[in-house]
Amino acid sequence: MQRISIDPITRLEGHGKIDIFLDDEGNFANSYFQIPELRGFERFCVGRQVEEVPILTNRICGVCPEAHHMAGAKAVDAVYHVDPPRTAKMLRELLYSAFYCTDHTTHFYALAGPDFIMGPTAPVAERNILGVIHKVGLEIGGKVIQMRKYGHTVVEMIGGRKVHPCTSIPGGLTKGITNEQRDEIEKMGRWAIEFAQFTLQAFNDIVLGNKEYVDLILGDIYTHHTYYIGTVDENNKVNFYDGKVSVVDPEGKRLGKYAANEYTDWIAEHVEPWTYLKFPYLKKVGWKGFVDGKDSGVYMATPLSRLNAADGMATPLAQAEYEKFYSTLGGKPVHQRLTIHWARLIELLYAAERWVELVTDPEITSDNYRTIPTEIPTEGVGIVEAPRGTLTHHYTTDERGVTTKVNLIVGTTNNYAPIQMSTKKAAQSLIKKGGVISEGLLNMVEMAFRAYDPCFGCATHSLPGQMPLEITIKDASGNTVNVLKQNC
Amino acid sequence: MTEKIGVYVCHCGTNIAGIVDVEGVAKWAAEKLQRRGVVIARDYKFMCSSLGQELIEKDIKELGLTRVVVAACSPHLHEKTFRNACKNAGLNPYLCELVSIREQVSWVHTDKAVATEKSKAIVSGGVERVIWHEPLEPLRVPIHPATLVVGGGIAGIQAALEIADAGYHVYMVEREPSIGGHMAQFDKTFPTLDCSACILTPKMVDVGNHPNITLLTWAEVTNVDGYVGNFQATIRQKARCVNTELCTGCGICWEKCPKKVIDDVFEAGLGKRKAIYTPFPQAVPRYPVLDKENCTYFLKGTCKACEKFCPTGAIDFTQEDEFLQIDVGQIILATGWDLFDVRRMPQYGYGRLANVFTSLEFERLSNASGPTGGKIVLRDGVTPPASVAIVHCVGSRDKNYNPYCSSICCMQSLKFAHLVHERTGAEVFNCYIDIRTPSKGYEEFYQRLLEEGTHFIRGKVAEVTNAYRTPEEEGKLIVQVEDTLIGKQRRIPVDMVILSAGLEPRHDAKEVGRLFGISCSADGWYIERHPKLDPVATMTDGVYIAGVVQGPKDIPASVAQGAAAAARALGKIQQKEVAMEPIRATIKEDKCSGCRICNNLCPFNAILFHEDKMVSEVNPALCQGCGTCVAACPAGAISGTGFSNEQILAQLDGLLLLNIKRLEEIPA
Amino acid sequence: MSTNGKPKFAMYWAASCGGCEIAVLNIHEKILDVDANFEVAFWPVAMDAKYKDVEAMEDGSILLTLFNGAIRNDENEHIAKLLRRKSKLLVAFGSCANEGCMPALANLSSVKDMVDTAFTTLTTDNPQNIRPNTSYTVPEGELHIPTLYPVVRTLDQVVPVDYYMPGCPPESHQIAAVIDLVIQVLQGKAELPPAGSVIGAGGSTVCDECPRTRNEKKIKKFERIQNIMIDPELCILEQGVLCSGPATRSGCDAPCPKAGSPCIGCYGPAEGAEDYGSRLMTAIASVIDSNDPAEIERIFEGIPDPAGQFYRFNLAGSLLRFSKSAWKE
Amino acid sequence: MSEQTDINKPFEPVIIGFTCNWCSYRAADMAGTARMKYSPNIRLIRLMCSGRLDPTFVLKAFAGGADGVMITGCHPGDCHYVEQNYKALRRFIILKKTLQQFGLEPGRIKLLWASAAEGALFTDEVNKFVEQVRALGPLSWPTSGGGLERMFAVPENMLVKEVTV
Repeated sequence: MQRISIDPITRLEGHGKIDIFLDDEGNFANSYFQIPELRGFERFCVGRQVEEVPILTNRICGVCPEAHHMAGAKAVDAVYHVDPPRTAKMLRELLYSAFYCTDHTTHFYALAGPDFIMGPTAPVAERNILGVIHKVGLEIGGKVIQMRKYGHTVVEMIGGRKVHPCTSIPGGLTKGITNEQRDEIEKMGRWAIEFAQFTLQAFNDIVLGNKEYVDLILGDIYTHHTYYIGTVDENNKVNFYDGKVSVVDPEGKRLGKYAANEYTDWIAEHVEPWTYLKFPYLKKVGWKGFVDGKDSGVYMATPLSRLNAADGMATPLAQAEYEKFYSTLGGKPVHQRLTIHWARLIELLYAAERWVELVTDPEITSDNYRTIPTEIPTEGVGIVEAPRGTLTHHYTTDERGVTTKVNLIVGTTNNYAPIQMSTKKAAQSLIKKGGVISEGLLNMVEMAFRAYDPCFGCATHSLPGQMPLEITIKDASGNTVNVLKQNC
Repeated sequence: MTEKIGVYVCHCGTNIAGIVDVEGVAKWAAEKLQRRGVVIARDYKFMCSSLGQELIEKDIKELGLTRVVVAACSPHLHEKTFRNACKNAGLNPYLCELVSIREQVSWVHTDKAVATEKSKAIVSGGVERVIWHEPLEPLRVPIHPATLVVGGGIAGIQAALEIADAGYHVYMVEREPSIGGHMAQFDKTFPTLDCSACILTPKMVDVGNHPNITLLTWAEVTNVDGYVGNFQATIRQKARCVNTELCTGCGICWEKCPKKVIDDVFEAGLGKRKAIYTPFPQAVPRYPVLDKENCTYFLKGTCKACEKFCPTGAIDFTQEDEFLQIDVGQIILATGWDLFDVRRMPQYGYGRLANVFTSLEFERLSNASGPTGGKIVLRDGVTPPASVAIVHCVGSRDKNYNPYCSSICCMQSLKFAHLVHERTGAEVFNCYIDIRTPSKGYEEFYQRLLEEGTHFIRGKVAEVTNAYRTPEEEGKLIVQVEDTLIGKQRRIPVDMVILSAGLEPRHDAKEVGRLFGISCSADGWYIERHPKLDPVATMTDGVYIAGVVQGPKDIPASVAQGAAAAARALGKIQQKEVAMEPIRATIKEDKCSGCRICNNLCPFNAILFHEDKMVSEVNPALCQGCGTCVAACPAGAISGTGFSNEQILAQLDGLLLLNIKRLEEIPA
Repeated sequence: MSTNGKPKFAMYWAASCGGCEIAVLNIHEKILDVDANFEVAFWPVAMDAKYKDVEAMEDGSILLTLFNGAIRNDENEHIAKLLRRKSKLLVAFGSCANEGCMPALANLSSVKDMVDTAFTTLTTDNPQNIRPNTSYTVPEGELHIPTLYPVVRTLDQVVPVDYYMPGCPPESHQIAAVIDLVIQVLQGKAELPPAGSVIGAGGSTVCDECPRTRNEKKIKKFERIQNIMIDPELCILEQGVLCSGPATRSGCDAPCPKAGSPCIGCYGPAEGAEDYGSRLMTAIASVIDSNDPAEIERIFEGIPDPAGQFYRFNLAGSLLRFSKSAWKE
Repeated sequence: MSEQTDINKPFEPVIIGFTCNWCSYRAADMAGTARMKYSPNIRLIRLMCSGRLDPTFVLKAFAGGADGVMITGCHPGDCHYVEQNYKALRRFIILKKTLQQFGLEPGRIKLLWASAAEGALFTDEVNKFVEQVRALGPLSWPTSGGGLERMFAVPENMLVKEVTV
């Protein structure tokens, strides 16, 4: 066996690191998923003018800046105790729905897609979006590109820029949209619905139609019985932009719903000395360690969680898919992590439908997109559903509106504990005494956490997008037996 | 590094070499700055000497220097010298940089080692800066041939006549109704004792009649714009209420005017004038002014006596102040002086003790055309004094008042002593600190006074009082003084005391200076460009100073300066145009975004905005090169010749020796 | 992709947000030109490829590397040096690599301060006041996480850079233009700009591309954008809202001012400007409409956070680069 | 930047002084002509006007190792260019505020109005400022050399080594 030894391990700092320890017999002892980076947004957003923070926090993650911009916008609304006009809220949600379509598309085709479309064992050089395009053909590749293009066009029309939008300010937006833009956005929205349906069909054919994949998905390796959270509207239907956060237990029973300004009663973050990232958990249940079950406060916040935490989808086509999803997988809640990919596509369809719903509202082109705040700024929380999980921004300011405290609980962070558990479980069930530790293991483990679509740009407020991964396996005496690397 | 730089360190005799190891600095530059382009570094006794300059010229020719750095005195002294040296050798003069290691090092520091280190840093700064210099041509602007002379005293008169006689136009502006200034108040002038009026009046008349002189009395300059060669001055002609076209100066109006006013200006408060008046018979111009503050008509609405009796109907009560705009190329300031206010020294009793007089009062008292017709008498106007004390240095050479010597008081006091002696035969006591008689014929005059039997008491008068202690002191003024020659306190009873008060800058000198863009020294006198070599020019091109404004001096010196200032002005007029430092801002059109940040930063309105192209532009003729817009331009689209960012940042590098540090990092 | 003789292309993110990657994907169908003309040798966001593959390459064998992200840690620095060695043309891509971008605002405080803040937030359940340990012993053995570098650096503060492409992120039309250029160069139809130049950007500042009408500037009071309705026709700065447009390099087409919000300066300093923040600062200060010290102070109270406002994107690339607390502690 | 590295020597601050051509530079000249003495720690740069002062110069000075920066110009109202020194004043105020966020003590930067006649004032103020900065101690901003490398030094055992296969 070729032994790669790179000392010290800081050589790979900035990567997701999984250290797997074996006992004297060479059996799996324990594994640790470490986040070795921290950028300190909570610190350097302090002292800034609060209306800037939604623009600063954009830069936490360029994959989902819209999510940070929206959470930030809602937080500064709250800081100034101002309720934006209906048009402003609709425009923001419209932007957000369009963003969801691009983001979910990007993830399915560019990040997770390769595993399914190309197959986990396909050659490295082909396991990428270009590979996908080559495989599925330019025509479909063209559609994928088209979807991303439409999404970003809407983001630019309402948000001012394709990446890192800049138009949301306390009390609403700096601009509205014209009738011409409205028509264009509607046209694109209708196309998006078709695209979402097409993608669901593709998932059906490629994944559900492939027994190997289905077994993989339904296998125990990728299953955890945790709590789930997700934002729902007043009818308990999934909503990305606004509403209350619904919390359901492993049996699917709703523990309750909390509004943004109540988040501290529900969520706390556990600290481990061996990683820069904290582990959020449900305060009401408590921290019991990296274990699942009803007594452990560990929860998950992903597309799957949102479906589990809601009573359905607010749009007809998505609702139908929602029902199909649960009937196929044997009722709520669904615990198999890999089904997150499917859930994501149902959300894609919902986002597209919502897009059209909003853009066809007569008030969408109204000039009433700003309310000028009159109250002294104090403190505010903004919550939206980022594609990768519930996103919470909490700002406190002095009377000049200069931030004195910033707290961020970011999409992926919610899932840190589940990811640690998933990877551990995967490793545990795959490493047997004396068994050869193969590259295959690596992919299986990696798929375990890639299902969460972890955005460590968000998580560490440091590293973007897909997380390069290194697994180091050490024997009882601490010697490195093997180092497996993905994207390093 | 393509430049070939020569570094020249000046000893300035021992002025620099005494504190700075000049050889060391030169060696250091040659070695450490070699890789910055220094090909030769010399030190020399006097770089500014012709030999020193030849040294530079030779190197430029033989070594092909492309840049020159001279470490010597202040650029304000010799920048031109060394630029010329470069020019003579065919190098563009602006490729030379003069850094000061005299004013900024050897003269202000004492520790030789530290001074030498600092000199090295300064040289290093100069070298880095000069690399970024660019060849420039001076800007040439035409000189307007007319000159503005402010102040109609003897200095101003002299200057005006010199220029007018040379055939160029002069505007003379005088605040008072007549020109003549202080000299017109005197009877005699020291040391020759010739009659002040006799020598002054003809000159005044010349001014009044001169075809090349526009005389504006009862007028003040209120605003000055522009720059050398092209000043625009605004002048307020105060309402005279007399139509000068019609007035013949016959004098009937002031004979008939019923209102008497104490004349604090010309008669120094000793005499009276009318509400409509000329300050003195020989006044130029001869027509009077009507003093609205005191005129009965203006106060009560009736009278108009002057109007009734005026044979030519020249009186015009409706006259208003007028503002005139004039264009001139150059300006001469000769605004003179105020007398030290002796009331500030109550121990001398002026104002409280009737027979204590100021020097100006005595001038009028002794003046044949004065209030007493030249009779020297006590305040009662009849009694001649039997004994007179003259106190020197009143308000001068005294750190409580004015630290400087007013330079004329000794001689004027001697003059007073002589006049008293001559006209009253009274016993005269001159109380002095030192007798200063520096100029031609002055010492002789002093000797003459000694022979006349004047008592000279060396001592600063402590007090003048009427509190008598002995019968013979009763009714007298007692002068309390220590006679330092015999080491005795003395009490001298006299009938009259003359306070020889010092000269002070005009009360409004600072504001006036600001108006013309020149500054005052701590004493309040205007600062000349150089105390020895350029005594009549100022830091502002095209503005000159003459007479006492520059510092206390007597009539001959004032006249000399008036003439000197005129000569300087004439010199420029003859050149027809003036070369100006080509330090100007320019805007790169392609970099200018038209943000318009710079648009309202220029006090000379040199920046214009082109709406069509949406870019700003600098008009070089109006730009004065302050560089404020350069520093303001967010796009870095404005650059300043002579003081570019590159030049300043490079000099900073050099001063902090970062250039050396960097060199140490990269091997040769 | 086939690995025929096509020139190699690489893109890497150091400490960045991934927005640059998204911006590149946002050239949409143009991405296919990249595929047609280049062999994508290394691009973590889009494909699996390992450092060891890069290390195995010959020096200078990658034609074009777009490097985004600032240098935050040892790994960033290592990869920067690695890619410098392997690449013919190394492009500092995006604000982070060029001037530090917002992550560099961290340079205003110390790492300790950052960690302390993160581990004492409202929701942090940390009774023993734990901080991450660079090496920590768990029952099974020892775990390591890296110490963090005290401050963020720009790419050219670590390795020589051939070209600079500013923007947060660079606008897609500019990316497309640059890719076109490189392809044309490959086909011998165009010349590369002189080394060290800024590409994919304009030579003036954002005002040049801003359609709003402008007048002579006089500022008596600074406004917060949420407190006024911005006149859509008039210069935002003239309305009292601090706009970075005058000092910020053009090339973006002024999307933010066009969308009614001020330029925040992501395209960095204008050509030749030594220090972005001071250029903006001096411009704004120059048009303050007062000569009275007390009043000037009062007007500047409208800018409670000058360092944050003037150096929002440029701190790491500025002359001072970091605050004293960042390196003294 | 304390240029002498010998730690036994007392700290000698390096001060950069910006002067305007018409007033403060001539004040310095006058101090010289009058043989007034002041501390040699200050090194002057001549600008035409304090209005020429670009904050960049000040930052460059600090980044380049200066321990203090003194900006001088004509008295308000006395500016040779009418009122450009007011622009310097405006820039100074915001610059000082900004520098404080960078952790620079306000005492390291000073604005002085000095007329051509005020050689004595110039002398006193320079001396005062030098002492003030001396009391604050060396600034030695890392970018002025030396310090920077140390900031990123990784312990030997942590140093990156190449992959060995």
